[in-house]
Amino acid sequence: MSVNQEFRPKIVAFCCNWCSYAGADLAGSSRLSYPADVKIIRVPCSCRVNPMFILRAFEKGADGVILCGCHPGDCHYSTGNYYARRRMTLLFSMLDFMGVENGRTRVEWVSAAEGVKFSTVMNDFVEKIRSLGENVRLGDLRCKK
Amino acid sequence: MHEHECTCHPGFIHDTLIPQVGVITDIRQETPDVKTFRIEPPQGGKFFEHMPGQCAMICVPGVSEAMFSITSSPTNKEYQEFSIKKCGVLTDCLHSLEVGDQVTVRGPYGNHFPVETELKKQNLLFIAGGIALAPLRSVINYVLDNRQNYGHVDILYGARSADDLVQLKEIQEVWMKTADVNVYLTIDRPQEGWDGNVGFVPTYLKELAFDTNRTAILCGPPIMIKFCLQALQEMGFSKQQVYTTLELRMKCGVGKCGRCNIGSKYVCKDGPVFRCDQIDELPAEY
Amino acid sequence: MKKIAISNLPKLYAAIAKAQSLILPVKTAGKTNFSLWTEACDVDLQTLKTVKSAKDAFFPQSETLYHCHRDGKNITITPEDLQSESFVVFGIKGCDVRGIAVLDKVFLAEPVDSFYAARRCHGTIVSLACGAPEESCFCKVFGIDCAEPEGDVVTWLTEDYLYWKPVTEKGEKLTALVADLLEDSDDAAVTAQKEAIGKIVEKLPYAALSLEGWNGEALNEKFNSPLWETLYKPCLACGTCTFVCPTCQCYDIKDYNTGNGVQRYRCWDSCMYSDFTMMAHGNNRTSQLQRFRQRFMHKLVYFPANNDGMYSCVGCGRCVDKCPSHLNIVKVIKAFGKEGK
Amino acid sequence: MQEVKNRALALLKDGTVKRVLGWRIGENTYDPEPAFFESEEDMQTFVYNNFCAANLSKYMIEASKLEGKTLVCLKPCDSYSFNQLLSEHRVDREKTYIIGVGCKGKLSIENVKRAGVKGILSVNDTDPLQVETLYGNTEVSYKAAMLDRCHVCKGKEHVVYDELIGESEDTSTADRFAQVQMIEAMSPAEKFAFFQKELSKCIRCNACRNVCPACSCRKCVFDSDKFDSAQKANVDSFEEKMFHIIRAFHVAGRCTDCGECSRVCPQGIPLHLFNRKFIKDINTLYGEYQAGADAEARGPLTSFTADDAEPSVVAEGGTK
Amino acid sequence: MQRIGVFVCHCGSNIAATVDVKKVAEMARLEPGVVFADDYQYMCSEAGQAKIGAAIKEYNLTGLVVCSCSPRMHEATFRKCAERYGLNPYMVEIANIREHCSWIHKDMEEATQKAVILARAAIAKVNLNAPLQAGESRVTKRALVIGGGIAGIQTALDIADAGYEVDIVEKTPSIGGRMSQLDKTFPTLDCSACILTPKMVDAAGHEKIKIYTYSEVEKVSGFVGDFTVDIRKKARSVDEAKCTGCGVCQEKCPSKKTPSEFNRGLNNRSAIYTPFAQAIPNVPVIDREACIKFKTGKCGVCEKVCQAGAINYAQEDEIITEKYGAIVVATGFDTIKLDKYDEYAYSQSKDVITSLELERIMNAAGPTKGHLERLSDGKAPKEIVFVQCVGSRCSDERGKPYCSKICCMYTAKHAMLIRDKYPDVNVTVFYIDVRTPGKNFDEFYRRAVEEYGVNYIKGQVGKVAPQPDGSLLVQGSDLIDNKQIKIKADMVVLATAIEPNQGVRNIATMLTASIDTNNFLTEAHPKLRPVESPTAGVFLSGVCQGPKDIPETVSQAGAAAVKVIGLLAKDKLTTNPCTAQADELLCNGCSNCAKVCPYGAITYETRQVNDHGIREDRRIAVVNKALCQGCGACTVTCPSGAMDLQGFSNRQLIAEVDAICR
Repeated sequence: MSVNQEFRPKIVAFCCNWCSYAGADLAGSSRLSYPADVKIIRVPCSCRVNPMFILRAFEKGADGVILCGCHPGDCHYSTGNYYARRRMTLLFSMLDFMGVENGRTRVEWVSAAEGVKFSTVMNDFVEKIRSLGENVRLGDLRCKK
Repeated sequence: MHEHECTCHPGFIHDTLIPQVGVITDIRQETPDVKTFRIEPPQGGKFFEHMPGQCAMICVPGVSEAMFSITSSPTNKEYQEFSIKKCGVLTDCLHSLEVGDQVTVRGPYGNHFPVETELKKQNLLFIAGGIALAPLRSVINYVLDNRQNYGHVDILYGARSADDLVQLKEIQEVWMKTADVNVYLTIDRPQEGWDGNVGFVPTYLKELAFDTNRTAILCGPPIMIKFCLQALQEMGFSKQQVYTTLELRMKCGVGKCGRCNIGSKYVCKDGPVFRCDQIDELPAEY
Repeated sequence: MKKIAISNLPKLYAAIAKAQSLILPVKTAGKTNFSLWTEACDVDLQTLKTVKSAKDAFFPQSETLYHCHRDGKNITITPEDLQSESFVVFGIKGCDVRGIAVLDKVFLAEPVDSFYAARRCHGTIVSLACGAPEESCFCKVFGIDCAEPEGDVVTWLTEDYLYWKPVTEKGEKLTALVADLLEDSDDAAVTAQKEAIGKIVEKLPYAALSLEGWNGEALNEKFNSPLWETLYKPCLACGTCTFVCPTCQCYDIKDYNTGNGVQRYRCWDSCMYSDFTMMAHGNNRTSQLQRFRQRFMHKLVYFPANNDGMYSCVGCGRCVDKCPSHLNIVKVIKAFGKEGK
Repeated sequence: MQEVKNRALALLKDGTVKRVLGWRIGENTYDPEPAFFESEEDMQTFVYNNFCAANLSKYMIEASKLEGKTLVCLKPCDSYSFNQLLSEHRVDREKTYIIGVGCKGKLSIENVKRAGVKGILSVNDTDPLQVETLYGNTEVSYKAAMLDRCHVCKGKEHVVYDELIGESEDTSTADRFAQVQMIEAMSPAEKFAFFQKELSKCIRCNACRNVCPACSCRKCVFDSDKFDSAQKANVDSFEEKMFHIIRAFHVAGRCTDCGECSRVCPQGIPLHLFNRKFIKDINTLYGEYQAGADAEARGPLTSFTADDAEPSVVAEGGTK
Repeated sequence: MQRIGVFVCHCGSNIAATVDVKKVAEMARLEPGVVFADDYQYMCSEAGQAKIGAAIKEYNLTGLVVCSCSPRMHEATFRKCAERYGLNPYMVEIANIREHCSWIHKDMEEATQKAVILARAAIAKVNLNAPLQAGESRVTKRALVIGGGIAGIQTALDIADAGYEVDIVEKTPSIGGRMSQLDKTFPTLDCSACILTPKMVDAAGHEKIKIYTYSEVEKVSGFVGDFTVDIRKKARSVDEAKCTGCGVCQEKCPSKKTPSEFNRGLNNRSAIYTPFAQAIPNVPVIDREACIKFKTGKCGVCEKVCQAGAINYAQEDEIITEKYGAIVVATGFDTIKLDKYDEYAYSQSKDVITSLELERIMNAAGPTKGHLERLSDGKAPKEIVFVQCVGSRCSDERGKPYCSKICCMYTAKHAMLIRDKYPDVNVTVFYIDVRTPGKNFDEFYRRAVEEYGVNYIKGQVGKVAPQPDGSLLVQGSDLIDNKQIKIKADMVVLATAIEPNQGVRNIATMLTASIDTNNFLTEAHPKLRPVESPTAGVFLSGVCQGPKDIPETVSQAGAAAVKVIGLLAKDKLTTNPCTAQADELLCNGCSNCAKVCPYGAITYETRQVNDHGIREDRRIAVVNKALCQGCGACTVTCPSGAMDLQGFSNRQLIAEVDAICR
């Protein structure tokens, strides 16, 4: 696989406030690095993430979007991530159906204690997006000028 | 000039859909929710020549765009002004701007009050409510600056409270002091420190009992227009003697996009100024 | 009169496309629409009606007006360039050519729309006579001869040849450009085809549709008719009729934030949409009845009132074919006709 | 079906219903239009034939706001849509009198034309269809003229009705998910090319949305500024994808697969594929679910189980 | 449009070492809405906050963006700061340029660029912020403690002593919990019952404490300060008011074949029973599944012998609905099931027992009256093997990944007690590590080895094979001498891992308290808020939060009580204003949002709306601000976008996306 080293993807990570955002904080305070390409948006719960946000990110030029939430069963709001899981499963399946590379989207469950996991996941995801290259199938060309 | 020129239509260098950049050079707080903005092109001066009653589209890029009457008179050779009431996303944003901020302006759009034709030599009665003084201010100042062309001028202006009277300084310092001009102010409810008339505009209008030897120019919220028109008719005015403006529900400004189309008229092109008998001919969609 | 063998048409397209861009009916995923010619495209002259009319060529469904950049407090406006290259629209039917004439009345009226005007003056219209009119056609009602359409060049398609007749100066220029591919011809085949078409047109179900009573004067009487109350009911408030119509010209002006600035564009809009007249400070037409009425009143009453009796309908019948609820302008006209009797 | 007309007329006359929602006779056999009838005289233009294909359930949203009962003619498949609307409180069962009309497959004039028939002057609605055209007479088989959705018929049972008139027949001849499976089997590049081609035709006329009984929002997100997503035209190829994906997502778990979207698309885009993809996924991952089958049921996107499949597993083709 | 001030914090060198803070401020100044941008050493310091205050005044700011550490750290600080200077606290957004940027990136240019983008996103968001008003809610001055073990009892006593009403809900017929099953406690070897019973009595007699035994929490709704709880008081079939606790019914009961839960099934009890002698309340319960009267209708012995006439077969479950301001979870633990550990022959041999079973055997009130004997044949064992870490510190799915914490110490206790009472018995302990952190713990362990001669072998037991002669062949490895060991034992005691009690997941779900992968309840912060759950108003006491011994449990119980008292001492609470809200003009009234709301916060009402001139009655979703916790599940379910979340609105999140992707 030829990986373009110059390519710096734009990656949006939606993190739930209670688990994954705290996990990212822990990764930070543990100085566990991951590429700067990842930018985190804090949401109260993974279930707050609307498919439209994900498509919007791609529209505006994101190359990958990852959603991180509490582990199933551990949701601060008890059931939010279960709904998020179904929604994202279906959305991602649809994107795949339409020919969008399915590696561009991902859901990961990262608890507040899993700083290491957060960093590993992000490193892995960025690597994946780098190998997929620029998102051309789901962007609005007007934003690429 | 930009290179926006059609090779076979050299005349079409300036599509009115393309705005100019405008710099806010002065902001006056008229009332708690009305500000008057002086907007000029970066090089100064006016964007275009206009006639009283015409409008322009002001846009904060990325926020929204809307039509506003040009409140300054064409006789003002230096700049153009807009009085804008805070009532939505765009106007909220405009109100948060400062001197030096930029917006875009396109226009002028629409027709104008027939100041050089039907209104000439006439006695004029201006009736305005609240922010609706904005379009009339342009006509009034035009008339006052060409005082010899017109007869007696009466101005009846009302607002909810004394604090809501727009352009009060100009009214008191200029209009009231001009010869052969009577200004009648009224507010809806009594208020401390107000020794003028209290009451709604239509009521005061009837009380003032003007004779019909004049042309009325009426501008205000729809409900005020309705009752003032009734009052005028009771006082013996015919609809041909009354001019008003329709609300500025427009998009393109050039009579093409279809939004402000009412019957065979486009408010943005054939209006916003109408004689009341003309309005009667339109289907009831305004 | 010139002609070119059907088998040579690809050469003709290639020759035109070499010099100018060429827009013509192309079949994509089973449907035929006007589209830019490419070597690989599937040109389709057999389908009588493209789904969308040819108006896109001059008044595209969406077009950028200008870009607005912000640098700190400073705003820069960069208008989109006007059309400055010549292009050819090939294969437009008579109704669509008239549709462009209707658009001219709007966009070339003062103040002239320079984006449209620039396209109009750089575009050459090569029209194509209708070989086999269909049941929904009623262009004849509007005085259109589908057997001999207007245009810069008029063409006829027979089994073996495309007959080619330049009509205007622009048409002559285009003809000169492809002169090598054309051969001289007599009118015989064309005359025969016109005659055959004429017979078919007579038999069309809506050939005798009467527009009596539809004019600028009828405004308030038509506007206030109780018939609208029944007529609008099945309307889904979609924009199908509007967007397939060759004459509908309502548009919206919108901003798109590209991240680097704002791109202002305009795009087709439909007066049937519930948000069409919904503005920050009010709404002229709050009910679907009003919106439905607006479309037909505009085409049949308001437009003629402003344009010397010219209707803003050309009888192409696309709305007849495409309305999901089987509503259309013919039913409206007829409903009022019945009432008149 | 004269019986439908007679019965509707009787119910209108005896005051059981205030109006009838059915079809008004068109210019021809094939273009009847959905219509409300309030009087006996009005009912003279009532028609019910095999071209009466539209799903009338969505009209009941507006009719439910009117005074009095509305009689509505629903086919078996329409009754699912009605039930779904009922579960979402968009229609009022108390104000509805449902005649469940038997259905043996509905006809589409588009399909007659697709069979190569041009210049149709008249057509009947029996098997085979006798077509008189400007260019001669011809025949088209009923099956060929039948709406695409009837080939994957939901069956002959009405899920909600007040009375039934006429026999129904299950007209399904094809596997509902065959097309979806065919696309699933494609490579990403092929899938992308397929949808790019189809969606490039979209003119954003919103017919699919406006006809859809599940798209019953008072104001669609694509018409409002709530998401800064208001669109009118496909300025860029992204927008039609956004529109159709989100539209399908919004109706996921609520779409009864009535097929109206594909029926009305002026550009013949197979829009039902989006909905069926979701239905197929839902069936595979969360258990068989037919929206509208049970007005009390909880939709698949408003419920969950603790051990639902993970998106990563599904992305690899797994289901658990 | 807002007037935004951007404040970039150096955090000493924490941020400034890798992020060019001046550049961030400079770039931020160019963003729409920003009228002021500056950087400072420590923004959270008093001087830093004063700087913010000065800028608010001077530039008439309407919104603030602070580029600093995680909002989880200082969002509250800066919100308070904004409020102090007259700005709505919710007009503040934090760009996390420390944890999410400077600490993880090395390259200055890269980190600065990222910080600029994070700042942009926060600016874009704050541009759309609206002032929010935190509401107030009342506090019901009563607490609920779920679980009547030592943790629950101690918490309840501490709360009640402070003067607040407390209810204890215990699912078994008596309070007391696990501690009541223990014989002696380490490292003091004092009698468990002797120290527990007085506390049980105190609780039972406390005027502020109400105890619901044989009861379970059935439904919880509401929120901090105002929970409504349904408690199912299971039918005891004995009238508590009449029963004198004489015990005759238990003696006479003909059905005596039900394994005793209290004695871990080592012996049987009657159908009508009190779990143990000191049970509180001392009122028996009829086990309807075992009772002959209930099974066949014939019997009624207990009714006949009861002088007090307390037996009531017709008694039914009772639902008690009560309001509470705070809830403490003290549901305790159980030992794991050993069905996946066939190698220890637990299910095959009666002489392979768990440590908790050994506690019962050693206890004078236990099934063997305190005599150490083999349950298979009643013989006294001579050779006992203890196996440590059975299911604890386990890397595979059979057991638990964590250390159960108490096993090392209780095993030392058991070994010592046996060697003390039965010096002829050989005791061998197989261990992985011996963990003895704790006051006097290591000394205790050393006594076991040094004074009592307990044989500790570092190594694991591979197999326990029951022999035909009734003995148990223990095969293990000695890791120090690196050799295989075979011991012919008479009894094997398994230090079985502990896990949270079965019902805790259900309780956590009812309370919307989060739970970790091992079913331990999650604390709000592992270090700083160890006794609070992330769900406001729910507190944690005892092993339900993580393995701990008695003194730790008691301390935590006290700590939880303090938190509860702190809460109940308030009259009003401020509520989170970041709640959902429905736009009445867009709402379809479809009910889908209510279906996904975990708090039942959404209801519907029919009301007249004026939709751009169309007046009609519509069914509209209404969010109860007091119930809504702001998760946002409803916002995504709503197709029209009518439902939106204040503070995290659709437009705000989209603005952030746009800013990041631009």
